[in-house]
Amino acid sequence: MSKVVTAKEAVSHIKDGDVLLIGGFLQGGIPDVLVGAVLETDAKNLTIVSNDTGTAETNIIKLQQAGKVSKVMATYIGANPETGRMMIEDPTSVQLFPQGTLAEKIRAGGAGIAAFLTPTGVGTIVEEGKQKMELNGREYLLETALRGNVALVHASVADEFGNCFMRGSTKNFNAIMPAACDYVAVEAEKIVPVGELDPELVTVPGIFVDAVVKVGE
Amino acid sequence: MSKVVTAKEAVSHIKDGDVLLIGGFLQGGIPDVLVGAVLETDAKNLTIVSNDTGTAETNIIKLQQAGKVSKVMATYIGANPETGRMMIEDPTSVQLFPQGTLAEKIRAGGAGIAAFLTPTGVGTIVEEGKQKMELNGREYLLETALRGNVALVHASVADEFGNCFMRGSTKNFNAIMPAACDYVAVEAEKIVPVGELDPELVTVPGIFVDAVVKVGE
Amino acid sequence: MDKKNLIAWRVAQELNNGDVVNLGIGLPTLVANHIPEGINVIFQAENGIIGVGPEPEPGKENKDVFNAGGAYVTTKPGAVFVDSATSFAIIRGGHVAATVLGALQVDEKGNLANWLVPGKRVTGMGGAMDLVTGARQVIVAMEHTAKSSHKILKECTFPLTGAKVVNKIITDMGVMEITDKGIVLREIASNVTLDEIREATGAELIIPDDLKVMQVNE
Amino acid sequence: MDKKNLIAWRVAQELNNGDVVNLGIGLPTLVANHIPEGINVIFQAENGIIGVGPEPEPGKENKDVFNAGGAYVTTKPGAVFVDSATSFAIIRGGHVAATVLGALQVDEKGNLANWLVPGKRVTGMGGAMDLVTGARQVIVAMEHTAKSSHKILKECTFPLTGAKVVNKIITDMGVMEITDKGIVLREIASNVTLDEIREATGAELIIPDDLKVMQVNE
Repeated sequence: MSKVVTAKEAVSHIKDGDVLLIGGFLQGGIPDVLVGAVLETDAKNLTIVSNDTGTAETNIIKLQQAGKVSKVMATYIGANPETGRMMIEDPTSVQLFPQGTLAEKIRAGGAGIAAFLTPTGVGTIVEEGKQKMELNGREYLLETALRGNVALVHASVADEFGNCFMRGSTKNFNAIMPAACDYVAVEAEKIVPVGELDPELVTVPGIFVDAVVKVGE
Repeated sequence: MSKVVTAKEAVSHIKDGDVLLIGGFLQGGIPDVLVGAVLETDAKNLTIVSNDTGTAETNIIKLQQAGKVSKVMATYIGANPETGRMMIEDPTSVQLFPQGTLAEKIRAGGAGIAAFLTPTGVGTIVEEGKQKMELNGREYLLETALRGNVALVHASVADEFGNCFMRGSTKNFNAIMPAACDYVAVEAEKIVPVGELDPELVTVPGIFVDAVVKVGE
Repeated sequence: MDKKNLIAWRVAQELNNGDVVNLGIGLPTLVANHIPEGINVIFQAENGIIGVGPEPEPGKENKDVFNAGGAYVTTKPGAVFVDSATSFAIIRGGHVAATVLGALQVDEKGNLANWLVPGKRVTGMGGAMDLVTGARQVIVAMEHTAKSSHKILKECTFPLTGAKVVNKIITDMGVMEITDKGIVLREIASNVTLDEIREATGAELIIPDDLKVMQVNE
Repeated sequence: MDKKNLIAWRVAQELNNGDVVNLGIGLPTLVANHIPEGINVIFQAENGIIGVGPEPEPGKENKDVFNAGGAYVTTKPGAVFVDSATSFAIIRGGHVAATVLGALQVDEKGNLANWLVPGKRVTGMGGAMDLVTGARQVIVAMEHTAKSSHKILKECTFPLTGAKVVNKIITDMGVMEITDKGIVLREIASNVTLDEIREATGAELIIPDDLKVMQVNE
């Protein structure tokens, strides 16, 4: 049951208005081949969820420049000038979250947890519009789960079923976004037959994955 | 900075009234040497948090028979007749949770999440005494985080700093309990110098661990 | 084929290629023996295995690879091991296509009772409540009645495992689907009359125009 | 030693053996160069490394091992890699002993503003809000004033990174502790008078009987 396809096939499921969860951290462990392939599709009005929307040298900015992105959810946008520009033109088009809150919202989305209480952001502008709850004398924000239509992530090694190993600090958001999306495409530096990836090294179980694309290292 | 000690030293931190989180699943991957060592301490009035409190052949039942256990939190108690007896004599002494809820409560305890909304248990007796919340038209239970004073867990391999690899299905609750406790003792089938355990195989980071004890395989 | 294997075979026909499936103990475990050729089903053990294989040969057990019943199992190529929080994240998060389990009682609202008989010894719900809440399809596989008493009811009287969770009931007498209107009988066993199945059922059965004869293994 | 390294050295004296520590960008990164001998501090990068080592030699970079600033790093023996949810579980869960970061403003309630200047370009809070909420000790390391304007205030005017989170402020002029009563000056630099530090501070400084001269590297 091989899930190996071309990048073009892998992104052909993306529709207008989709929420895309894109793994990676600045220029590290990013699914840049898949994001590049999105540029070749007709999909527009996309919401991009990414830790940082990359840098001026990576591909998310090209989606923005092509007018395909109408909304961004991120934690840090200092390295992508186009996201900065979006924020200035329309502050509602860019939503910022504390990094741990964004990560936990995505984990909750994949784990069937509807919401969670976190102390992060209490007493800051992150509170705005959110329900506050007190528990044992401490205040918390109720943060809700986040899911996407499509996840695009980068793996060091994947097997043909989609089990992924993400090496070193490339795990970041790549490891947690697949469970939170309806359709998941992985680009992998190396693809091996099922059974060749040590089960104990699997970062993302293949049951979350729909498409595997081979890319250069 | 070696954390390797004897089992006796490792459990000497346990005090009367402590909440003990004990890893393992039935007879698999259980920290039976550490639990056996607790039997030799004076600690009493303990609360045991365990998926199942083991079987008639494992050591938690000996703590119960020695009168050291006043409360149990578990998901399944069909294999330990002593826990069944506790439940009959005093139904309030045994608290049962859905397995996913217990696991998530412990994860939350280690992750600084005060509480979470889960659909599990809605419409069942698990609801009793819990706050219900509606979100997007669906009902959820607010389940609070669970922490313990001491975690006792079993590892396949540990390094001297306490980084642990837990093989196969021995990860279960062993992997999640350390972060949720103030003091953590690991028993390991094999202990290696720091740097010899592949970083990509680490199930539990050593920063959570206080004591490492060598046991037979 | 005996009654239990007949039910298990019929359940197996409900599963699709690529499905992640959790089988309860007892009759449901037999489903693994009847998966149609060409269908790749991934069995999950809620204690942390995705890709459970058959029982190991005697002497070939791996002490670190066991299922939620504590029994040693093998794993298939591509199997993955996870901790309990991750395993139930998978279950609760809707990543399990189907869970197959027995019932003490099941009712026309889709309520399921299978963990506690009032007055009897309590063993705990284990992972059952999470499974019936999280799995995308909940299939009850059981004998239609318990000795002479009904198991399919208008309303469960035992404490519930889950409220409004059951999608299908597959028994030796037929295949039923829980709908908003009640229990629809989709298939009836060839050796059973409508009167017989109605009598064996403590709830109303809706009989559709396209009622079929229950598929059996040829 | 320059002013920044002087501050970084003094911060390093606050760290204990076995501490897990997160260093912010800028001045705080210098702290790693001044850890006392015999003290084993474990540096954490919030993008998923526990056990960060020094910069790699040119040409020895590993493209898969980088820190939260996107810079390539090495790892120490015993290092561990985790995903972002786990990394912030560690941070939020109180497993980081100390975080050292700069400030735009810090006030006598322990409020910290270091992510947003009203009217200037927004770059986002990254992991700072989680770090100041979760770390067991929050140490602000900075120059005492910004050119001629106060950074230590009665009340922050910029949007907060965290409310009531700061434990210590270490500057070129002294070491201060945030208490329920306000800012207590624990140490004062040997070349600074009480009048000078008071003038450079926009909040009241409580002077204890046991005020000490600020430790410096000999």
